[in-house]
Amino acid sequence: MYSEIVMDHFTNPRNVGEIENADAVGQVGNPKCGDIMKMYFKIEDNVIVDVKFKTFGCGSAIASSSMATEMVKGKTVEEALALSNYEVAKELDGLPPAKMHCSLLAEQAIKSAIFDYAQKHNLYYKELEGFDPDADEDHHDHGEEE
Amino acid sequence: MYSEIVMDHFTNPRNVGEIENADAVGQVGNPKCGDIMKMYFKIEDNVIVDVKFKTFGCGSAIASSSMATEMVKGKTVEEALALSNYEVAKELDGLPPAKMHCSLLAEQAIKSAIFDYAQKHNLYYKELEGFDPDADEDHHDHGEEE
Amino acid sequence: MKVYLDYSATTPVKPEVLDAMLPYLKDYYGNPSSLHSFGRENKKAIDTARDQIAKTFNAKPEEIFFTGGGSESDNWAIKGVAAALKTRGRHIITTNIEHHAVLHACQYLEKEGFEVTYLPVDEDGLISVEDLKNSIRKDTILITIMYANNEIGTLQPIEEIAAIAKENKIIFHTDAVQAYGHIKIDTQQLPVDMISISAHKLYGPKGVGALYLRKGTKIHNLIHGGAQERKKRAGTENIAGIVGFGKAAEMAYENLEEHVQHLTELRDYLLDEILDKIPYTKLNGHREKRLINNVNVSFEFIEGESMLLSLDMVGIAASSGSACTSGSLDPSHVLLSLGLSHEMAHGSLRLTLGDQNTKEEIDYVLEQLPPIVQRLRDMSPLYENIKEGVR
Amino acid sequence: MKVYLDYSATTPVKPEVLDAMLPYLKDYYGNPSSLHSFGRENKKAIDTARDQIAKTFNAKPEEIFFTGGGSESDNWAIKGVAAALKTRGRHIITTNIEHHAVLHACQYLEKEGFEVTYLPVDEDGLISVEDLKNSIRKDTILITIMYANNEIGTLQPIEEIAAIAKENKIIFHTDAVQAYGHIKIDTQQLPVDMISISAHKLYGPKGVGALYLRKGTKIHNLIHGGAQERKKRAGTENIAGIVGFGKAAEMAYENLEEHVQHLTELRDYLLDEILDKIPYTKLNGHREKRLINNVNVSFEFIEGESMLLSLDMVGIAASSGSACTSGSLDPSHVLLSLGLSHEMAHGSLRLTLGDQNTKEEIDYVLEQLPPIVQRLRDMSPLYENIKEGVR
Ligand SMILES: Cc1ncc(COP(=O)(O)O)c(C=O)c1O
Ligand SMILES: Cc1ncc(COP(=O)(O)O)c(C=O)c1O
Repeated sequence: MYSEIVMDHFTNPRNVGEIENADAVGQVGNPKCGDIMKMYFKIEDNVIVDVKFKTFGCGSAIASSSMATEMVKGKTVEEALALSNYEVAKELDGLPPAKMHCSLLAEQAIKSAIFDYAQKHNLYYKELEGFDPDADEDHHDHGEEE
Repeated sequence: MYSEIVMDHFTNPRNVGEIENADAVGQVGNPKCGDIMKMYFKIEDNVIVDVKFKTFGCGSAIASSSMATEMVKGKTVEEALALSNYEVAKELDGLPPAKMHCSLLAEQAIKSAIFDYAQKHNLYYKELEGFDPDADEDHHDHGEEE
Repeated sequence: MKVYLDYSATTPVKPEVLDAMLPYLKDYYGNPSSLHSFGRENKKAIDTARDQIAKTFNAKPEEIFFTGGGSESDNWAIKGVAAALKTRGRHIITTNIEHHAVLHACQYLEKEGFEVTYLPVDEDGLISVEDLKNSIRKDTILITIMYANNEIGTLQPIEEIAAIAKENKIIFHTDAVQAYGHIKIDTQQLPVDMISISAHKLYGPKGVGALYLRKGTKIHNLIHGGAQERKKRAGTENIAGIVGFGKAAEMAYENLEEHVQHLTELRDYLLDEILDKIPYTKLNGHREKRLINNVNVSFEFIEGESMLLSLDMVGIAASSGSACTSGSLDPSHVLLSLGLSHEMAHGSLRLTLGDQNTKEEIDYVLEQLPPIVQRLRDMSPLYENIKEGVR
Repeated sequence: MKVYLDYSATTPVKPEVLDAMLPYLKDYYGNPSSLHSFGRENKKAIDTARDQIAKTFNAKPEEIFFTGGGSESDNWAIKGVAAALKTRGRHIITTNIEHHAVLHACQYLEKEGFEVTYLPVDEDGLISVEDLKNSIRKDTILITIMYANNEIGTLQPIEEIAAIAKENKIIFHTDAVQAYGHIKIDTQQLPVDMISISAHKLYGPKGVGALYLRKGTKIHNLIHGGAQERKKRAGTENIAGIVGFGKAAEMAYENLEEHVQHLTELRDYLLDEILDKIPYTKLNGHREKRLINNVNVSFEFIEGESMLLSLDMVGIAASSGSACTSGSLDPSHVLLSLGLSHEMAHGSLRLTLGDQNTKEEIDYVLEQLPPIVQRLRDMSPLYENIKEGVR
């Protein structure tokens, strides 16, 4: 069902944990849907120098968090904002159709953390226009499978 | 499906044929239902001294004709009239429910022949009261099998 | 000698097919819906079988849905479309000579308020395309016409029928249970919306079938429940059966040409010899437009069951349309629809061939059959006059 | 080590069952409806299997009808009675926690103009008999309530339910797919009219089921066609499957006591140890009124699929009611019906045992499971506060 890369990131997730006094914290998802992602960023000179996550969710949610955190580490805030869920899924060597929403959740967790950062520092990012970290949108895109 | 006795009478039917100048000839059934039985009796001193049959029909129809002719041979006309299809079926070691009508046909072929005999000789038999050799009754009693 | 000539009733499972099935009756027992390793293998096996069957139809795998057999496929197709489209119309067109799975499903719908036109057939078992056109109404929602008849082997003008259905935007279903494995059906060429097939007619296991369902065809489920078969047919999958079906389908279409040539030759030989050797015998069904493996003849003056019993005693397995073989009151509705008398319908014999049959076997049949027919005729009151030259 | 603990999803075919089946996949291939020797053997084999199953129910063989699985049996029972009695009434009573085969069939009927009452269950998964009584109306035609739940193993008060149905002259169907093989159901004692069962849940093959249908029960066919199954369920019989089902049923009821004792012991051990060893864990379903082989627990703060993946990696096969395992949007409707939060429903784990399981296997699970739960909790944002003593 899952690619080897997904299984690797699920089994040995990178960047699990919390960052004390993080510069940015974002959380998306809700227990109703079965997944919650929380991300912590340490940001120095507009660069994400450290990142950690905690995830309640299925294998692909954990793998997506792990991969996404790897992908934004060392990036500028703008670069991180530009990361799309498709890139995350691609790096994971694909996700089953019913699990694509997990990669979207990762994308949104990043945005949510940066939103927090922007609010704290009164910054404006075009990419965050209209972004509502508390939106409980139906991000599920479950396929018809099974 | 069929008993050994049925198969024996089907494979080696007794009394197949015709009797020239028979004293009694009876025919019942019709091609619509898939079986026709014709019986020929030679009757001497009220005793059926010879009997032959021709049958168009299934295995149990042929076996029933064969068995019934065996059973009436040497009997008086009255005795022959008293023969019921259940006795024929019993002698055959039973018939499948859907095939019981074949034994009934044999009973009726006998009655039909004796009816012919009675008419020719102006005889009266209580057992033939109400008997109509041309009645096309639905003698089928097919079970739900199969 | 044992000669099986009832391949249209059912076929033996080919050894290769059984070999493909066995692992799924032994080691791979997980539920395909399960996440763990025991289940995953089985999911893949079902996908493979779906691909194998889709390929024979030149169709997409998502258009193949596994069922519990040909009858279920027919019932699903007919009742499912009727239920889905009943607000649009309640008229269905079929023929007089469908298999009971279609016929009885249609008759059931009649009781439930649908109207069904049963197209008649000519003496060869062919419907008239004109009749079909004339029977189409504004409220016609479904045309269901079999590809090949199971008793007489007649092949309907499917291309023309499909074209008419398409032109009139009516869903077209064909029961191809008998045609499948003998004829290439290309769903990219033929505008058919639904096709019923069954594994046990082409050397696969009994109790598994499929419905080809063209993408976008409106249909209700027959069996609701779990999310199997993309939510269209619930129930834990008969994995071994499905795997066997896939393998059998693949094999059938790999060797199609050879199979067609072999059977056509044997069939023609058997048929011509019977007609030549046994007087008062009539071919049932069309001489050319017929299944490559079907011989169906009526012998005057005798009844089918007694023929079958006699053949069985010499090891030959066949079938007949006589009422006496089915426990029903009337002989085969198909034979009667051809205009045959009851007597002739009762005297029918169906010999259907398969890959395992040999010329030697056919010769054996040709040796055994004439005396059997003669013996029964000699016992028949209907034959008396003939012998005497009266008719 | 490989430990299969998903016996409620499906079971392996017992070697004796496969041995019984094989001849019907090889040598005895005739159609049971055929007259000749190739078919006759098979007819007998089906009769034998029917007898075997009838015996387990203390029923008459004529009351057993073979189907293509548990889902088909459920659909047939529910839709068949609904269709047959729709002029008498259009109200059906069921529960909130039925298998989807029942639930979706009922929901379908709602769209077709029937009214369905879904009885709620308490936190243990039991319906209230009072509720049932109160929901009965003049136009109630069918009560369909499962014997044992497939997820949480809760056993309903079937005797009381059946008595109420009988008193009110309402047809009573029970989905006993999970109960069959674990519990003796005596149709002479229990006034139930229809019982659905499925072979693959008791060491038989997949794709074959049966419906017990009490003599005289009014029902329409789901699958029309040929005269098989006394004209109630058309289609060439899945002979090998039916033979396997008969054998599996016979074996299950031969060794019932031993089976019950073995599994109850293992289950209690597994359940008690899990609750003892892993904090923030809750049993789902009734502690006593439950299937002998069912353990279902929810672990707070973690999600089921990730648990299953982790267990799978150490060779343990289990299942979960998390939405993430089913591709649906919500976690198990059964768990939600118990009043569980979405979070707890997502955190459920079902371990279902079978005859092949050993104490050693259970010990292995008890060794592997706690660290897996802990690892996932350590990754969970919901667990953070707990560690800090905040809630
Ligand atoms: C309670 C219950 N009912 C019905 C079914 C459906 O049975 P099948 O998968 O054989 O169609 C199952 C199992 O899947 C079940 O557990
Ligand atoms: C033309 C046709 N349709 C449908 C069926 C039914 O298929 P099954 O027996 O697999 O249900 C058959 C064979 O029995 C058939 O010959």
